[in-house]
Amino acid sequence: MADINVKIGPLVLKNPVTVASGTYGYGTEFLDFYPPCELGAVFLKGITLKPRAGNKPPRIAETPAGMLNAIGLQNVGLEDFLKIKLPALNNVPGVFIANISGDCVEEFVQIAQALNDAPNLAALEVNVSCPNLQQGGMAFGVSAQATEEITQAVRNVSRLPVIVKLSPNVTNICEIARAAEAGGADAVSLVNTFLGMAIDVEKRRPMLGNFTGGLSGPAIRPIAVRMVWQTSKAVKIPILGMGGIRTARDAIEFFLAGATAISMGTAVFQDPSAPLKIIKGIKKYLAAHKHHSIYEIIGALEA
Amino acid sequence: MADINVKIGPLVLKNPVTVASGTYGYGTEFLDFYPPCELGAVFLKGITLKPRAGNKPPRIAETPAGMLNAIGLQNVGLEDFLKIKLPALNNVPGVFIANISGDCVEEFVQIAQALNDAPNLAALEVNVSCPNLQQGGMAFGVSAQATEEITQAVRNVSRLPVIVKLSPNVTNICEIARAAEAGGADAVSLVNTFLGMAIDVEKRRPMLGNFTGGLSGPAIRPIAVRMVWQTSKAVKIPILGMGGIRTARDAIEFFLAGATAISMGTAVFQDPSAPLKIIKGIKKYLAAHKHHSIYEIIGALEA
Amino acid sequence: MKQVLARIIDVNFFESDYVSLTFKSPEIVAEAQPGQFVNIRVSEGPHPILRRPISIFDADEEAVCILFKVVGEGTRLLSEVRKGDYLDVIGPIGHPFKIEPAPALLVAGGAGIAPLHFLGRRLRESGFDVHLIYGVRTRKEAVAAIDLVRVSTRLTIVTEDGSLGERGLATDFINKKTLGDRAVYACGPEPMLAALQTKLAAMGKSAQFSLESRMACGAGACQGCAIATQSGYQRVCADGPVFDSDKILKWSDGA
Amino acid sequence: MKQVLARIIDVNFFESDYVSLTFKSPEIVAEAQPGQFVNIRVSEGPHPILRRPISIFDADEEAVCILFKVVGEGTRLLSEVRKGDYLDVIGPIGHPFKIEPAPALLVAGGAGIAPLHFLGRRLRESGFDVHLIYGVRTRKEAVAAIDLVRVSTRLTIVTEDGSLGERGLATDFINKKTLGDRAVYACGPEPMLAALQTKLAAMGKSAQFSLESRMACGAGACQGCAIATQSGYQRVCADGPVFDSDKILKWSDGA
Ligand SMILES: Cc1cc2nc3c(=O)[nH]c(=O)nc-3n(C[C@H](O)[C@H](O)[C@H](O)COP(=O)(O)OP(=O)(O)OC[C@H]3O[C@@H](n4cnc5c(N)ncnc54)[C@H](O)[C@@H]3O)c2cc1C
Ligand SMILES: Cc1cc2nc3c(=O)[nH]c(=O)nc-3n(C[C@H](O)[C@H](O)[C@H](O)COP(=O)(O)OP(=O)(O)OC[C@H]3O[C@@H](n4cnc5c(N)ncnc54)[C@H](O)[C@@H]3O)c2cc1C
Ligand SMILES: Cc1cc2nc3c(=O)[nH]c(=O)nc-3n(C[C@H](O)[C@H](O)[C@H](O)COP(=O)(O)O)c2cc1C
Ligand SMILES: Cc1cc2nc3c(=O)[nH]c(=O)nc-3n(C[C@H](O)[C@H](O)[C@H](O)COP(=O)(O)O)c2cc1C
Ligand code: FES
Ligand code: FES
Repeated sequence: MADINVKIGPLVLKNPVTVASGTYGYGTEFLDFYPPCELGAVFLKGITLKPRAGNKPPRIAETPAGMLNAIGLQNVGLEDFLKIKLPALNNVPGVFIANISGDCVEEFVQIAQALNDAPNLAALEVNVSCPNLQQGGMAFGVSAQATEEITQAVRNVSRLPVIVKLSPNVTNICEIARAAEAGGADAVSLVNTFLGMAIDVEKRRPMLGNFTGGLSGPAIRPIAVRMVWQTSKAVKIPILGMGGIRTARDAIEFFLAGATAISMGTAVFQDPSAPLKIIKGIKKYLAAHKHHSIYEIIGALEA
Repeated sequence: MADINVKIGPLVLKNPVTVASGTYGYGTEFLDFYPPCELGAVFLKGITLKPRAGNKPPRIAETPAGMLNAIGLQNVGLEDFLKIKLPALNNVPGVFIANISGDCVEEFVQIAQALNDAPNLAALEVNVSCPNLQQGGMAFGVSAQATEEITQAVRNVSRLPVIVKLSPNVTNICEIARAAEAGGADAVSLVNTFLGMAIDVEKRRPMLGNFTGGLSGPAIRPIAVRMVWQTSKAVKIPILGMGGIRTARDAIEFFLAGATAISMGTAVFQDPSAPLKIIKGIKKYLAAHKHHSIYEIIGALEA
Repeated sequence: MKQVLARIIDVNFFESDYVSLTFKSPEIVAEAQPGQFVNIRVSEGPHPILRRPISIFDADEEAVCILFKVVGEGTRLLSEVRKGDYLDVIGPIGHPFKIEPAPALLVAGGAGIAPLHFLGRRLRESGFDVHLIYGVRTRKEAVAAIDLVRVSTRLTIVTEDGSLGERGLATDFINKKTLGDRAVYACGPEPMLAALQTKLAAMGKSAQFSLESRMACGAGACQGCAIATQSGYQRVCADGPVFDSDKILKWSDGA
Repeated sequence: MKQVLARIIDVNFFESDYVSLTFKSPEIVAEAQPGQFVNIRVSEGPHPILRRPISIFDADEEAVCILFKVVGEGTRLLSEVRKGDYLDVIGPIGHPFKIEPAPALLVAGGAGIAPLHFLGRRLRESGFDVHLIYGVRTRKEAVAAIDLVRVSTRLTIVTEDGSLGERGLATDFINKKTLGDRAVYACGPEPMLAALQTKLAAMGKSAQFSLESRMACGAGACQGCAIATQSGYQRVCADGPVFDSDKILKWSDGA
């Protein structure tokens, strides 16, 4: 049986299949289906310093082979995350990774510091797709400079491996990935959602209370694969690839394009057991191709 | 019956439903189905100064609710376009618009000049998504400055209405649209395709001979609608909206978001008669809502 | 909550695009309570990517029955399922109706009949008096009417055009007399629930409403199905779908 | 080329995932020639967005018959069509085989039998001698074998495992003797055609190949289906699907 454990910086995952932040709650919501320790890792719901109420509903709209969401980072805030959500994982074996957002660099730093002593956390994922309130609300992640600045600030204070999650709403993904690498990121994850919009033509109102939202799901996969491939040529740190992965074949596309691990979000809504099926499918593929390790297919796209 | 003719700068279209460049050939390929004069306009296959052989096959890959293409601008070149393709439209009633590409500003200018006296052309569409060979191969359309420069240069020499076709592979679509407006464009059209990639996991090669290609079809619609909506807030010139339009409902999304006319590409492959069905559907919608003119729904999204 | 591959044992088509499906799932039946729903995968492929939430219309021995109206692509795909096919179902999901030890008034609008049918049966089995007011557009839409006499003590059918039973809206028949000291349970389109909420509030009463909302995870994980309540945004899938009517703050239609 | 809504009048399932569909379309029959294909819409919705090109297996009186192998999502959807359903078909498309006034050698691999079946019938009707070599994996895949005696004067079935007829590859049976002065027509997987091309070239011969390629418009408009030929990139849909074997430059597999 081929070896499928992978290294994301200093972090070792028993398999390369993880679930994406915001789609798997605080790690306990899917316990009825299977224990999270069967997954490579669980990226927990994105948190902020203070609790957030989130956006006005409706927050979801379905689109061709995809969906829009505008949750607006509704979350319990750092304090309850530490007091309630993380301790709830005490008896849940698994690798859990926090996903953090903020309005300014200082907030990211505060959260990262507070999580240094938190139980049950294996790494930090830094979500730079949120708006930078000190720069007119443009997302941090569309600026290489802001991305490097945040990465460095978090890296300086955190004892955990730092994964920077990139926004795909940019002209040049490589430039941003390089900024994260320069800032000291242990890995980058991509893609976050694409900014999109759907309109209810009868009501003449946006389908989402927030007007625009993030597009995810199979629809975006070709763009995500391209970005992962470009990024893999641009940086040396490992890449966590995601965007529309639904089957083992899809996952393998990302490995060949250069991802060391993959993450699933929207497809888990369609089938909560999809990640387990993908783990099996990857093993089968490696066996069929007589590989001893998943590393033999990472970045193995023929040029 | 509501009035559905629209104005794209100085150009009047009898209805707002057009077919997109590159998907309808040189205007004669779909004659078996219906006369092109039933459409608002036909955007002809993109041409360049010299004939182009196009990219290495395979050039097509299907993706969830969409497709990738890497045709590589295969075309007959300006000379045969003037000598063969345009005269072939002599007895074909309809509104035809040329779509032009170039490696440098000078090429755009030369083509635009040569088309001044061409028969059967109602307007020029300037495709700025092609690589700028004098700037390291980055697409003109990702730079506001290059977009303005090309627009101005073409505007200066052309006697035809000039529509600038924007690339969606940018951080800030409004900035580029404003550059086109500043350069004197009569209208902007958007979106062109999103750069994407698909991998054949058995062969471990990209599905496309060119590695990457342009993603089109319903999958991209939510991103396209968002960009049209943002652009409509940023510029005063009319917008030709496209990206995944398949049904009258989809078309109406774009009108509400601020498009004055729409274009269909990929969905015409699924159903060559879809544009006619959409014209009917728009009329029905306007009648049901007791509108006298399509202009009553353009940009009518409630805020 | 379980994910099961359930065999379809019965399919019925009714007028006004209603369809009922019965599938075998002892696992779901074992836990099912009125007001809960199941979340059904409607496509093998990448589109549509989201499941469709449908209330439990009935659960008996080993089988679960659902009743739904075809309104879009997802429900159309679901209506193409045939006897013998297997359906990927997650359920039961959500907080059920709290059964009040009192005579009951059930107010259903259109497809909203589904959870109230199951509730009515359970209430009757526990010996409570059940008055069911069932509002539909026309006679044709009253698809479940025949069955309803079994799950209610008194049945008032209301059609907008008077083609069956009373003419008007279900809420027209809510008054001091019909209310009495009954516990009120309702499910239906938002305008109906909004009107009912206002009417009950004016009478100093509250009810249990089963709500709908577009869902992504259907498991409490994504916060996508949120509605505004007095205690902030709440998830219809995990905190609901049953809510106290006086806790609901805003309807998505702005009503 | 016409777009028609054609009623399915017959559906047959064979081993190895082959399916044949027969639909009524006098419009298409009127124009259909061997080597041409139809382009079929496989989904009402947004996915899959592209039609599927399938050769004409037979055309007779008012009906067109196709034979295809289920290999992916599109052909799977197509295999779910039932008698009485309507299919959105565009056709006939492309340049047909040029019928040479000579005895014929037909070389078919797998699903490549489809256009050669139609060609064989027309050749036989015109009184030409037809030797058909039909290569498949195993006996099970030789789905069209029974019909083939009607469309050929001589039939050689070749299976990779020898489970039916000869053992080997279809191309193993191409030699001076089988060739003679026959006009050669072929359709099959790329490796077969590449091998045949080389073999024929060595013998100073050429053939008519019916090629496949991924298509978008299927109407000559998009240049998506291009293959490399001696006269540059040519469109399989509009310049082909039939090409002279000595004009084809490169196979997409690099063969
Ligand atoms: C807890 C719960 C329980 C439920 N129980 C039941 C039940 O028992 N029975 C039942 O019948 N239903 C029930 N529903 C409702 C059911 O889930 C929906 O009817 C179903 O999900 C609709 O899916 P669809 O794909 O058919 O329609 P969708 O395609 O999702 O669309 C629904 C309608 O909106 C329109 N629409 C979609 N997109 C747009 C757009 N961009 N602009 C304008 N219009 C648009 C469609 O045309 C269609 O008419 C329940 C819902 C919930 C949340
Ligand atoms: C002119 C012409 C005539 C034809 N005539 C016939 C005929 O008569 N009979 C017939 O059977 N066929 C015929 N074909 C072939 C037929 O068109 C194809 O088999 C069909 O289009 C396949 O569609 P699909 O959706 O089923 O498979 P697809 O989903 O398109 O995929 C085909 C195969 O590729 C795999 N695949 C898809 N994407 C990827 C990826 N990213 N990585 C790895 N693998 C992938 C799939 O799993 C599948 O096995 C013809 C083709 C042409 C061009
Ligand atoms: C409902 C929803 C909520 C999300 N919330 C977050 C979040 O809090 N933080 C974050 O970094 N990404 C968030 N994402 C993005 C996903 O983690 C993932 O990057 C994206 O959905 C693409 O993957 P997919 O196509 O597999 O869903 C969210 C996505 C969805 C669908
Ligand atoms: C096969 C193909 C070829 C195209 N060629 C061109 C082109 O030559 N010039 C151009 O400006 N856009 C070209 N496009 C982009 C389309 O005009 C259109 O902007 C895009 O496909 C989005 O619309 P759709 O989703 O309706 O297809 C092409 C698209 C496709 C699918
Ligand atoms: S649908 Fe995800 S929380 Fe309710
Ligand atoms: S498929 Fe478009 S030219 Fe052949």
